[in-house]
Parts: sequence; structure tokens; C-alpha cells
Amino acid sequence: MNLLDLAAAGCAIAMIASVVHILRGPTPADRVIAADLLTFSLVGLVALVGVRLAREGTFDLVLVATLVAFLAAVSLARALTGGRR
Amino acid sequence: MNDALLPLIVAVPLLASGVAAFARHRHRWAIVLLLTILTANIIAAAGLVWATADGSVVAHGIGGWPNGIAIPFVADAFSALMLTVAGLLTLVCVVFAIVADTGRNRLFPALVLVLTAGVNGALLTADLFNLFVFIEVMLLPSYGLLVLSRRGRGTDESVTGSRLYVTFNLFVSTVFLGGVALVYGVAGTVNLAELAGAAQESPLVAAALGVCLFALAMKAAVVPVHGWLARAYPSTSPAITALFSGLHTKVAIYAIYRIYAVGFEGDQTYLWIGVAVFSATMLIGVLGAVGEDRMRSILAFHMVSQIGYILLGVALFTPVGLAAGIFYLLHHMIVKASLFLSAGAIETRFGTDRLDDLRGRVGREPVLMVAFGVAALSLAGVPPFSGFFAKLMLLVAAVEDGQVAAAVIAIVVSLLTLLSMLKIFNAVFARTVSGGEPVGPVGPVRRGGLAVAQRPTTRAALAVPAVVLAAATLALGLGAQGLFALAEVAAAGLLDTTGYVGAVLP
Amino acid sequence: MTILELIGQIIALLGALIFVVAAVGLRRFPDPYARISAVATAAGLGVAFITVGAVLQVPTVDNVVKVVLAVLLQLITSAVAAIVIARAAVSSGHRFSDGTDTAALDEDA
Amino acid sequence: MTLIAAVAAAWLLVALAPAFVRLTGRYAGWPLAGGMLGVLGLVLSAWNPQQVVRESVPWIPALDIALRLRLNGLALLFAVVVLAIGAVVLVYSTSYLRQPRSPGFYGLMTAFAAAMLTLVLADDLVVLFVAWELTTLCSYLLILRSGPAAKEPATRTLLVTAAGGLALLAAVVTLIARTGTTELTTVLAHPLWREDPGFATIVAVLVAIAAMTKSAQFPFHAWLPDAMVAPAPVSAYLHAAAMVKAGIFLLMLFAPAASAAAIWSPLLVGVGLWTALMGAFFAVRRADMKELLAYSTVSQLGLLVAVIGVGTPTAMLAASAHVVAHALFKSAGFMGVGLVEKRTGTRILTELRGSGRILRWDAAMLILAAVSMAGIPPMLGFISKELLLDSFLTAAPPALSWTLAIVATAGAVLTVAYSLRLVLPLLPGRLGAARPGEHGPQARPWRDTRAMSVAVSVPAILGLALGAGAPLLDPVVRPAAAGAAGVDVASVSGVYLWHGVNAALLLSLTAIVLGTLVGLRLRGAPAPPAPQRWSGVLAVQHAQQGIIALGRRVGDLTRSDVPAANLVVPIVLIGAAATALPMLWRGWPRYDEPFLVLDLLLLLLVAAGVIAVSVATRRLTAIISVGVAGFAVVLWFLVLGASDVAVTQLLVEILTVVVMVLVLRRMPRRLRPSRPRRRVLAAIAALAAGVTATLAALVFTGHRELSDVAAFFLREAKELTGGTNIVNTILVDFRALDTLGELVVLGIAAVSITALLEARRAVDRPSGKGTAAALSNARVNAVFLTAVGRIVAPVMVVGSAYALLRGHNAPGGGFIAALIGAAAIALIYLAAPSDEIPRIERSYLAIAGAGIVIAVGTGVLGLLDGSFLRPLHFDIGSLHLTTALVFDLGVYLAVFGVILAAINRLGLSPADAVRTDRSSERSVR
Amino acid sequence: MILALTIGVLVAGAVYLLLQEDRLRVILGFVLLSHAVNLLLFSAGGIDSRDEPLGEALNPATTADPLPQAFVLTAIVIAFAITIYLLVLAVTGNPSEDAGLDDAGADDAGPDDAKAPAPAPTRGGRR
Amino acid sequence: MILSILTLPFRFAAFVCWFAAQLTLTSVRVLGDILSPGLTATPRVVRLPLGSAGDLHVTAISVLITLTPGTLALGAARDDSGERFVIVHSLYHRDTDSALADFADMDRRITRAVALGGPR
Ligand code: NA
Ligand code: NA
Repeated sequence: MNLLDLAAAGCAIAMIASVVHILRGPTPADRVIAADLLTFSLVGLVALVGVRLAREGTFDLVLVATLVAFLAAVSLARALTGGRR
Repeated sequence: MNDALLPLIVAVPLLASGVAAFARHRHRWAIVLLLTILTANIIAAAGLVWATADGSVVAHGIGGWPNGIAIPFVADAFSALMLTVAGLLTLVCVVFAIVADTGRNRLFPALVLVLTAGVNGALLTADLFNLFVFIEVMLLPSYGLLVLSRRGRGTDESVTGSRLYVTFNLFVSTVFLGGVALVYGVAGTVNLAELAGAAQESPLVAAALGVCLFALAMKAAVVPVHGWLARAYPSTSPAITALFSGLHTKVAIYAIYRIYAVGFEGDQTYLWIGVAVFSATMLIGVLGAVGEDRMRSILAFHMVSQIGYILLGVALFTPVGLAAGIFYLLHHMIVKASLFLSAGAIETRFGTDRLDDLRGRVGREPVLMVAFGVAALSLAGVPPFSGFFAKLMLLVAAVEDGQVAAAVIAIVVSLLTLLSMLKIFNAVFARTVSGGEPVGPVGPVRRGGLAVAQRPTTRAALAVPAVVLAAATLALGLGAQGLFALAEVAAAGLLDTTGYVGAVLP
Repeated sequence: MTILELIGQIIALLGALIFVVAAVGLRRFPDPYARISAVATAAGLGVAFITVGAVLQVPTVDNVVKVVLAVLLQLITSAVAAIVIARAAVSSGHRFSDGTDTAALDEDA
Repeated sequence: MTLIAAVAAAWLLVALAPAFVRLTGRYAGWPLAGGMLGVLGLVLSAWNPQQVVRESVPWIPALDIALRLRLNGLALLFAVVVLAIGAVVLVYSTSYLRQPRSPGFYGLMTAFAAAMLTLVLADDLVVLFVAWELTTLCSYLLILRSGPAAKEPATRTLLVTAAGGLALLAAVVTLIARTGTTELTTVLAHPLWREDPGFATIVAVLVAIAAMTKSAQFPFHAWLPDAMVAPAPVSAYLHAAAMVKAGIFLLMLFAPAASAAAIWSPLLVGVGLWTALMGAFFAVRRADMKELLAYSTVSQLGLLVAVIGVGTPTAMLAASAHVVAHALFKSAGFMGVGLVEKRTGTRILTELRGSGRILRWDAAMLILAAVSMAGIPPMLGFISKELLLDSFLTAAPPALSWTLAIVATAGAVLTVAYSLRLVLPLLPGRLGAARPGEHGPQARPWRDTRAMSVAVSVPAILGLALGAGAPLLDPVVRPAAAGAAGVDVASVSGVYLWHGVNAALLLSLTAIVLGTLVGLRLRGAPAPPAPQRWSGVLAVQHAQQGIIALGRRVGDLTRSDVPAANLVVPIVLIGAAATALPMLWRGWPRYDEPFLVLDLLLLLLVAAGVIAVSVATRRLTAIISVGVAGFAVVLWFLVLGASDVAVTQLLVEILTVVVMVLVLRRMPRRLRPSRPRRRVLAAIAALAAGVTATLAALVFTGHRELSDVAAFFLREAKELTGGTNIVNTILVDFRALDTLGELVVLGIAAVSITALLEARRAVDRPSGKGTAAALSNARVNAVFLTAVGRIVAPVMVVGSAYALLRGHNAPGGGFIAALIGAAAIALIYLAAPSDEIPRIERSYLAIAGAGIVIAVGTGVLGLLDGSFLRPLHFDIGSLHLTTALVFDLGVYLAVFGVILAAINRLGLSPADAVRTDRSSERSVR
Repeated sequence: MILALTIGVLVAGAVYLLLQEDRLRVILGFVLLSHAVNLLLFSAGGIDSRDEPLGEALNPATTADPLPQAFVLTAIVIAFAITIYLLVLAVTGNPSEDAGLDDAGADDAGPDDAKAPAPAPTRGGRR
Repeated sequence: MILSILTLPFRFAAFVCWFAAQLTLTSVRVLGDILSPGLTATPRVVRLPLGSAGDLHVTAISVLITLTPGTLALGAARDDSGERFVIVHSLYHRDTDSALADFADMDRRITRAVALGGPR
């Protein structure tokens, strides 16, 4: 039993919880927040799965994700205000 | 000829399109570039016809990688003929577009050049995935051309039509790609030459290629998946409708011919499906046309109907049937574009293509009348125009093959075709024949916010493209021998694919 | 399993726990702002822990450099994202939970 | 080559017609008539009574189609009729026409004559059909050009005759397919006619239908009276002498062969006699001279068809003679009526009473034609009617023959009656006098219509002359009859005025007497109301409208711009086809157990995302939910061993969200709700599609070893390209063409987006008002993203460059690099305190274009090493460079261009958008 | 098996969305559909070998088929371009198309779902 | 100056350690609240004055506040005199003053940790 699997399971739980929260809301901001959590638990999962499967691109993917993933969050925030800055 | 130069027929228009993308406000040079490249394209294609007319096949593996690895470009008589006619059409439609304004948009040259490259690539490639890519290369500029309008404001209709067009074509592409995936899944290759006969040997490959064929049939607007075309085509500018009519569905038809010939080696097992479906296509298409009240809607439904005829050739898969189908295909590209262009000339001048709005308003238009009349008769299969010989050969092939029902439908559909063409002719040109004066309101007619000044007759430049193509259909009728001999060579290449396969995998 | 790997695994597990807690917080907190707060922490720290934990399994120079960079970036970008979301929430009229003192928002700035 | 020359000369006349009109105005009829007689001379000079003249010029050898001509008796007969009457009618036209220039009229009339000549001389099925269709076309245009009222009749005429043409086409196709040749002589002599009764019957019926439409036989007769809107010369030529004779010609041509079919004779005789009676019956009661003649034509053609159906040598002789007789008296009749109308302004019988005195010669000529039509000796009409009656009487068996003869006689009675009615007002003395209170018509002076008078006189007098000198006709009608009957000329008797007293003569005399009585009795009778011909016209009209209505309904089936409506059909079809999938089942695909849990987790995630997006009611929720599925797919790619793909997918996901949000603010917040019914149906379709897709994946994939091409890549890629990232070597080396296409797609997407947004501004909707005073300052709050940008943007740029450079050997490459670069652009846009600041004025098109130029240019360089897109390798010192990198740079720029286009074009606030629109308008002027 | 199910789920969702009226739903349907096809391409290469095709001396028995990966990369980017175009097209219609959907009034200003109560002034008198 | 550059890593490390401890403390508190029934939060929005701090400074303090469990920067503001503020949402501070004190402390530490002109 590798603890990383357990950690991956934790990330997965967080992801599923985010999806539920995305659907339940109740406010648009909640959906955006949940999307944020989802994105970052994905990054976690990528790191864990990538290492477990010895994927060479793992940390490239993580690095790229940390570089760009917040753009999605920022965009979604913009959506909350209807495009107003 | 050096086979390695074959890809240039795609590369040169692409290169030019990249250059044309720099065109800014004054872009006369871009138009000159466009016309130069299109002319060169025709010359190159004609050269290919010359090189392949004896049945030989020109092939080149791109990048010089080993056979089976490289993406192959192949030109035989069929693809060379298609290249030539497609190139010709493009040039004629582009001239019309430039005269009729759409073509003066600064984005126009780049879009058309990429479209040309896409068409050429799709006609030359012998790799299914690459075909998918080139279909996309055709589609993306088409999306732009669809909404292009020099006057600055697209209509609601063009947006709605675009949405349908884009959505449907995206669906088609996705299904096609799915089919390619299935082919790779079962056969382990997407190289058409390596797939030669595979569908005949394995029902799995047949089913996978069947998905690709289904997608292409959707793209070709075969009944019952034809509705999109009849709705989307009339929504854009006349020049673009004409251009698309000659290119998009026809590339799909070409691919259907090619894939069925190579992949299935003309397997007789599935031909009945084609005969049934394509007969229905002829009939439903023409009925739709009869019911429409706009020139371009009528013509668009006719495309559907005529596609049935064209594809009947591959569904017969006899030497005469294939040759007739190919002849029909080439004839139809010319005639349909001619019809769209003469309709477009009327529409450009009067601001509408609705028959009820045009009735009684069009004065004497002898030149357009003759052009339209000739093309319409050719479409209906009336001699001595090319459509007659196309239909005659097809009918003979069908009867020889025992497909009497299809032949009967084809004949009945001719009459309905004539009926719907009369609808246009009577509404628009009857006055020209009877020599009377227009009784409708004379003066600027406002429509879509545009004031159209009425001049005695349509500018000659607007009519010339339609006339050129109408003359072509007469020439192809009286001189059917020339094209038919080539069509026979092309058909022979489909019946016996060893030349094609051997050129790709020597 | 080396000790480094074990430590890494524990750190990663901790990171995962932070995510789980954030997920619970998402359920439990009364208003979007509290939830953003919970998620912001998890996004920054959870990812940092997990990636560090992961890189300890394959600590090549290449990977470590990437992870250090990633962690730094993550801490900054995730927090800024949270701030942007929070401000957007405020300016799009998302309510604070009852009992929140929001006087500071009203003063003229 | 005389025949060829004759046909060519005829068509040359067509080409010359406009020139003649230009030179001589309406008098062009004279030279054209001369030309036509010249053509007739050519034909006669080619004629050889001993031998059929045949000539051929190759046309489409591939299909065995040639311009084959042959001159036999039948062809001669019809050629003479067509050309001679044609010349007369052209002369008539010079005076009839009032417009100084009618190039269309003369062109079409000569074209018609040329087509008819080609038709009768054709010895090739295709040539025959082409000519046949040309006559149809010419007649349509000739009717159509006679005025606005002619549109509908012309259309109906065309539809009916074109339908007949298609029957002939069907016959032609069947003949070609079954006999393997297009040569008419061979086809007609083919043994198949006797060997295959089914074939014979089908072709016979098709030919009969074709002929009957053209010759206005029941039930296709309606078009002919309908077509009377055409001017007199057209009616005289087409609807009396020429076009309607095409059908008769066709029947006589095919008779020897088609009579092998049992149905041939009864069909022709039955339809012909019925039409003869019906036409005559209608003709008797017409008040309009032209209408009367039109129905008379229908009737006379009926007699011809019937007698051809009899098929004996006598019958064919009768047919041949009657063709000539009818051509003469009917052309004279129509032209005469036209002349009367020209001179008096009317052609209504009652209005013409008393005009005989003023019309004099013209009236006399019309009367002469009518006498021939009535079959009164010594006119040619009498002779041909005698022959007709005789043919019916000699047709076996006797019981039937008498029935036929009596019916024909009944027709003859009516013929006499209507002929009498036609000329009564013109007759001298009491018969034609005006009634008290009526003022006879005023006539125009004869001088104006001299040419018309001449033209009417020629056939009218010929009808008399050829009746008196009947044997003069023998050289023309006997060979024709022999050909049509399929016998030697010797076995066809000659034409005589006096046959002696026989049954036919008695019937004929009876007809004359009874007909006169009927005619006189009907003299004052009013014309019946509801003209019967409308029933036929209505039938055509109804058929036309019915088809149009049906067509509209067919169009309605697909009349929707909603994509869903157009997608449902293919989706259902695919689903239906998928029911065959279980038949292809070949066990479960190969699968590695260790991945099971992980795979299940990803499945769960995808499912969560899919369900979430399906139930979402808000746009924001929907795009976030789709992101869930997208992230799960990213993980799938990673798990499946595709880091490059995973990175790309991740970047694409993020950038898609960025663009989606730009779009989102221009749409309502809520998704358009679907009706429950649609939702349920869609769900069912979705379920079926899901099952189909799963099954397809199981059946079609995972059952084979590593493909040859994949094995090649794994084995050789490093060696051949120097790269160790196999996927990247495929992208930029082995399948660079795909990549080239892809980057072109991206680059041109930028152009298309620009085109779209220039053609049509994006919708804008007001964004809500700011609510929190303290946080409302965008400029102050821009610090966060700006600061992050200062840190992250350089990393992005470096990372982008890094990915670009090392892509060949490790995850990376042009796409990933560009997407990272594009993310930097997105960041700059998002960080800016206003929409306007970050715009990069239009250079994105240049960037995209440069990308395409660089990539294609690199590809073309490859030709130096023998192939387009062949990467070139350089070693500069220890540094190994490949043009694949330059290619990747092209990719990079293209991706960059499209993102810039989307952000620049969509990221504008309304005020900015207006400004941009103005500038773009300026730019296109 | 699991990948096949994933493809099935994606296709089901895609078809469901494609058959809806809303333009954005249709676009999202295409996004899902292209995911499905991309995974199908992977599946076509065989998914029992999942080692990355990176580096030298690759074991053909365990290394994933690189060709579908290249295909998918191409397909992703093409789909991306078209998706962007579709998105732009979705907002270049007539504003009246969405008449009735406009969440006018309170709903427009307020962020809450219908379920949540309408925004009300909170303590501190914000708003 | 040279000294300050040399000491920077140590000062920064010290700050990181302090911050880590801070994180742990607050984490435990928030964790306890979330995982136990009921919430003990006393949410409030406060305005943290930062004088004429630069952009990076404002961002850094906001990021740190946001990373800390239970607190969240909502955005920045600037008053007429040009003074900058960060508006902070805090869940567990009993009153505005204690919150401001905590944040000011954090601000002081980070300033000291990264200052190049020597500790203030
Ligand atoms: Na926090
Ligand atoms: Na608690």
C-alpha cells in the first residue's frame, strides 16, 4: 500500500465534492470557488498519478498547471461580474 | 514530371494565403496574388490531367519517409480532373465575388487561398486522418467566407445559416474522425493504399470505413441527412454559395468514390444500400426544390437531388456507371455554379432572390437568361448540354445493371427538375423572352437597408462568370467525348486500384 | 522505500487532507467568502504539499527545480485567484452571512 | 456528305437569322425561306429511291454515339413537309410580324425547322432524342415569347411534351442498354423485338407515350388548344404542320419494330380514334376560328395515330398522304385565320359574318383549305380520307374493321361540320351574310398583307393541285409508307383520286352529307359554355400545384435552422446502424488489471462532469461542469502515457474557459430551458448513443497487436529524426503535413473570427452595476494580477521558449509552447484595468499569416532534400539544428494568432466595439 | 472496458447536449464529443500498453502507440480552433434571439439561484 | 546593503518558519471548527491600511493573508490622500482591532524579511 494512493483518493474525494458543490451552488461564486478547488485537486492528482505511473511529463504538467490554471479562476471571476473589471 | 513537386499544389496556395493575411486597407496586390495563384493552380491541375490521362498515377510520400509511413499524395485521372474543375470554378466564382463586392473584403484572398489548398489536399491525400485535416482546412476558411460581406453587416440569416453550417460540419468531421479511429483500431493503419480491399476481407473494417462513408454522405447532403445544406447554403452571399456548391459536397463525393473503390474494392454486397439511398436523394431533393420560393433555396435543394445522381454512379460500380458518375460530378460542379452565379447576378442587382419579389421586376436580361436557361436545361438533363449526356450514360448504366427502379426515378426527377427550373425562369426571365417592358416599380428598391439602383441590364461583368460556365456546359455537351474519355480513364482507376495502390506502396 | 520517499508520501497525504478539509469547508461554511478562504488555503498549501511529496519520490534535479518553481507560483497564483474571485463576489452582490460586520466596505475609499 | 451538309446548312440558317434580321428587319423571312428551300434542294439531291442514303460523323465514340443520318422514304416525306411548310410560314411571317426586329422569332423558327430536319434524318438514337428535345424547347420558347398571357400555357406545353420526351428517353436508354448500339437502323432491325415481348412492349408503350404527348393525343391533348396563345405563324408551323408531326413521324419510324408488341396496335387505334372523335366534337362548337382549328388538329392527328396503329401498307399510305394533306390544309387554315384576324381584327365566327365580300381572295383561299379539310373531292384531303377509311375497312377482322370505319366516319361527319362552320361567315351570298343589325367587319387594305396572302395561297392551292394530280405525290408517299409498313415500295399501291365506287366512297359521301347538315344546323347555335379543354389544362395545373405542395411539405421536413433538428436524423441513423454491432462482437478487448481502480476513478469523474453539465441550468455552471470532464480527460491522457497530450489538453481547457467567459458576458445567464419532452427524448437518444459508443469501442479497439506503423515509430524515430519524443517526431517530421494543416486551421480561424466579427458585431448586454464602493476601483485592484503578471509572465515566456526548444526530445513542442504564450496574452488581458488597454491592433492577422508562411516556407525548403516538409539538419559546430524547429515556430505563431484574435475581438466593451467597427469600416473602403 | 465506458458516457452527454436548443449547450456537447473521439483514438491504438513513447530503446510490448497520440494532439488543437469560432458565432446573432431568457430585473443584478432568497441588506447596511 | 543581501535568505527563511507556524496554528483552529458541529466564526470585514506601499507589497501581504486559513483579502482600495488599503475578510478575529493588529504584525514581518535596505 502506497500512501500516495491514499493521497490520490483524498484528491479524488475533493474533486467529487467540488463537482457536487458546482451543481448545488447556491451562488455563482460558490460554483467558481468549487471550480477553483477542483482545478487544484486536479493538479494534486496529476502529481500523484504521474509519479505513481512514472510519467516523464508529470512535473511539466504540474508546472504548466500552476502557471495557467489560475487564469481559469480569474476568468470565471470575471464572469461573476458580467465582464466588468 | 517530378513527383516530389506534387505537394506544391497545396503548399503554394497556403504560402500565398499566409502572405495575403497581411493585406490591409489597400489590398489590390492581394487580389492580384489570389488571381495569379488560382490561375497557376488551374495550370498545374491541367498539367496533372495531362500526366494522368493515360491511366498513370503520380504519387509522392510527403517528407520522403518510407512508404506506409509518409502521408501519401496521389494524383490519378480522377483526382486530376477534380482538381482542374474545382480550380476553374474557384477562379470563376472569385471573379464574380470580386465584381459583386464580397471579394473585395481584405480577408477574402487569404480565406479563398486556404480553401483552395484544403480542397487540393483533400483531393490528393491517400491518408484518412490527413483527409480529416484537409477537410478542416477547407472548412475553417469556409466559415469565414460564409459571413463575409463587404457592406460591413452580415444579415441575421447569414448568422443563423452559419451556425447551422458550422454545427453540422463539425458534427460531420467529428463522426469522420471517429470513423478514422475505428479504422485504425481494427486495421492498424489509416493509409488508404494499405487499406486496399480490407473492407472486403473484414466486416469490421467495412463497418469502420462505413462510419467514414456515412460522415462523408452527411457532408455530401445525402437524404435523409440533407436538410442542413438546403438551409445553410442560401444564407450566405451568392458568390460564396456558388463557390461552396462546387467544392464542399463535391470533395465529399470524391472521397466516397475513392474510399469505396479502394477500401471496398467496389464490394457488391453493400451497393444496394447506395442505390436505394441515392434514389431517395434524387427524389426528395427535387421535391424540396419544387416546393421552395427562393432561387437559391431551389438551387440548393437541387444540389441534394443531383448528388443522388452523382452517387448513383458509385452505387452501380460498373465501368459505365463510374464513368457516368464522374462525368456527372464534373458537369454538375460547373452547371450548379453557373446557376448560382446567374441567380447571384440577379440577386446582386435586385437585392433579393425571392421569386415573388422578383416577379415582374426584372426587365430585359437576355444574357443572363441564356446563361441561366442553358444551365437549367443542362441540370434537367435536356440535350445538347452536358447534363444530358451525364444522365444518359447514368441511365444506360443503371438499366444495364438491372437497376430499373433507380433509372425510372432518375427520369421522373428530370421532369420535376424542369418544373422547378421553370418556376425560376418564368418568374425572372419570362419578360425577356416576351420582350415586354417591366411593369414593376422602377427606381431604387430598398431591401436589407441597401438601395439598389435599377440599370437597364445587369453589368456585363456580373454576368460573365455565369456565361462562361454555361458555355462550358454546352461545350462539354457537344464535346462530351473529350471529358468522357477522361472519365473512363478515371473510372478504370477506380475499378482496378492496383495502379493507385502500387503508386503509394511500390 | 527510502526514508525520503516515506516522508514525501506523508507530506503528500497531508496535502490531500487539506483538500479534503477544504471540501468539507465548502459544505460547512455559511457564505461564499468563508468558502473562498478555505479553498484558497487548500489551493496554495494543498498543492504545495502534494507536489513536494510527489517530487520526493523522484527527486531529480530537473524535477526539484520544476517543483520549487511550481510551488512558488502556486502559492502566489492561487491566492491572487482567490482575491480576484472574492472581489468579484463582493461586486456582483454576493451576500455575507448574517452577522458579518461589513462596515469597512461602505466607507468611501 | 450531302445530308450532313443539309443539316449543317439548316443550323447555319439559325446562326444567320439574327444577322438577316439586323440587315432586313422583319423581311428576314424571305432569305430564310430561300435558305430553307435550298436545304430542301440539298435533301432532294441526296435522295436515292433505290437505296437508303446513310452518312455518319463520329461524335462520342466512347459511347458509340455518332451524328448518323439516313435518308429513306419516311425521312424524305417529313423533310419535305417540314422544309416546304417552313419556307411558306417564314414568308408569311414577314408580313405578319409588326415589330421591326425579331431575331428571337426568326432564330427560333429556323431552329425549330433545323431540329425537325435533324429529327427526321437521324439514324442515331441519341441524335434523334436530342432533336426531339430541341423541338420541345423551341416550341416552349416560341409560345412563351408571345406575351405575358403565354407564360402558363407555355409552361404546361413544356411540361407535357417534356414528360413525353422523358418517355422517349426511357425508351432510348432501354434500347441502348439492351441492344448495345445507338444506331437506329440496327436497333430497329434487332431480333430482340421479336425475341423479348417484355422488352418490345415496354419500348412500344414508351415510344407511343412520347409520340402521343407531342401529337396531342388523349389524355395529353390539352396543351395544344392551350398553346393557341402563340401567334399565327407559330401555330401554323408547330401546331399544325411540324411539331405535332414529330409524334406521327416517331410512330411511323418505330411501327415496323414496335408492332411486334401486341399492345401497339390496339393502343394506337384506340387512343387515336377516341382522340379523333373527341377533338372533332369539341371543334364543332368552337366560336373562335383558331380554337376550332386547334381541336381540328387534335382530331386529325388522332386519325393519323389510329391509322398508323392499323399498320398495313394501305394504312401507312393513308397516313403518309394524310400527313401531306393535313400539313397543307392546316397550315393554310391557321395562316388564313391569322390573316383574317390581321385584316378584320377578329377571329370570332359570329363577328366575321359578311367579311367574305371584303376579304375576297384571302377568304377564298381559306375556304379552299377548309374544303380539303372536309375531305371533299377533288382536294387532297378527300383522297387521304378515302385512304384512311379504306385502311380501317381492310383492317382484320371484319367486325372490328367496320366498327373502326364507322367511328372514323363519325369523325368525318364532324369534320365536315366544323369545316363548314369555319368558312360559313366567309361564304358569298346569303350563307355568309351579316344578320340584320350586324355591321360586318371593316377590313384593312390587302396591300399590307400581300406576303401573307401569298403564303396562305400556296398550300391551299397545292391541296387542290395535288388532289387533282394525285400521282404526283407517289414518289414521296409510297416510299414513306413502305418504310413505315416495313415492306417494299412495290407492295404499296399509288395514290389515286378516283378509286371507283366502294365502301370507303360511300362512307365518305355519307359523311359529307351528314356533316353539311350538322354544320348548317349548328350555324346559329351559341358556343357551349365551359370549354372542355380546361379540364385537361386543369389536370396539368393541378398536377403542377400538387407537386409543388408536396414539395413544400418535403421541404418542411427539414425546414429548421436549429442544429438539433438537423442532427437528430444522423444520430438516429447511427443508432439504428449500431444494432448490427453485436454481430461483430469478438470478445473483450485486452486490458491490464492494475489500472482498474484508477480508470474507474477517471470514469467517475467524467461521469460527474457529464451529469453536471447535462443538468445545469446556468451557463456558468455548464462551462465549469464541462471543465470537470475536460480535467478528467487530461488525467486520462496522462494515465494512458501521453504527457504531451495531457499538457496540451490542460492548456486548451484553460484557454477555452478564458474565451468562454468572454462570450458568456454577451449571453443571458440562464441556459434556454428545454421542454420536458425534448429532454426525455434527448436522454433516450443519449443513452442509446452512449451504449453504441461503448460497444463500438469494445468491438473495434483493443484487439490487435501494436500496429506496424507504430512499431516503426518506436523503432526508427530516434534514428531517422534525432528526436526522442516520438509523438513530437510524428508531429513535426513524419506527419508534418497534418500539423501543417492544423496550424493553417488555427491561423485561418483567426481570419474567420475577424471576418465574422467585422460582418456582424457581437451581441452585448449590460453588465450589472458595481455594488461595493470600497472595492469598485478597477485600477487599484488591478495590482494583484499585474503583480502576478510581473512574476508569472516572464516564467510563461521562458517556459514557452523552453517548451518550443526541447519539444523534439521531451514533452513540449510548438503547440504547447504557443498555448503557454497565449496564456500570457490572456493574463495581460485579464490583468488590465480596462478592456481597451491590452488590445493589440490587428497584428494578430499578420502573426497568424507569418506562422503559415514560416511553416510552409520551411516545408518548401525540404524540397532541397527531395521532399516537401522534409526536415533539414544542420550541424553548426557541436550544435545540431533541424528545420523542424522552424516549423514549430510557425505552429507557435498560428496558435498565438487565433488566441489574440479571439481575445482582441471579443474582449472589447461595447464602447470599444463601436470604435473598432468604425475603423474596420474604414479599412474596407 | 473502463475507457470504453468513459467514451460511452461522454458520447451520451454529448448527444444529450447536441439535441438541446440552447447554443451554448450545443457547443459544450461538441466539446464532450471531441473528448470522446480523442479517447476513442487512444483506444484504437490499444490501451493495455501505457508506457510513454519517450526516450530511446523503447519496449514495443509495453509502450503506448504514439500514432494516436499525435492524431489526438492534432485533433485537440483543431477542435480548439473550431470551438472558439463557434463561441464567437454564438454571440454574433440578433440580441432578440435570447428574448425572454434575459434574466431581467432582480435576478440579473443578484447572483443567487432561484432557490436562494433574494439579496437583502445585511448587517452593516451593505448595499 | 551588502549585509542586507547576505542576510536576506536567513531573514526570509525565518519568515517562512514563522509563517508556517502561523499556518499550523490557524489551521488547527479552523479545522477544529469545521470538523466539530456548529460554527464559532465571527466573520467581519476589516480595512488594513498600508500607507504608500508599492504594488508588490500590497500583493504580497494580500497573498499571505489569503493563504492563511480563516482570512481572505477581498481587494484593494485607495483613499483620496493616496493611502492604500487591503480589505480583508476574517472569520475568527473577535474584533476589528485584533484583526488589524495581527495583519499589521504580518506586514511588519514580511517587510523586514525582504527589505534590502536592512531591517527597519
Ligand atoms: Na485563507
Ligand atoms: Na465547529
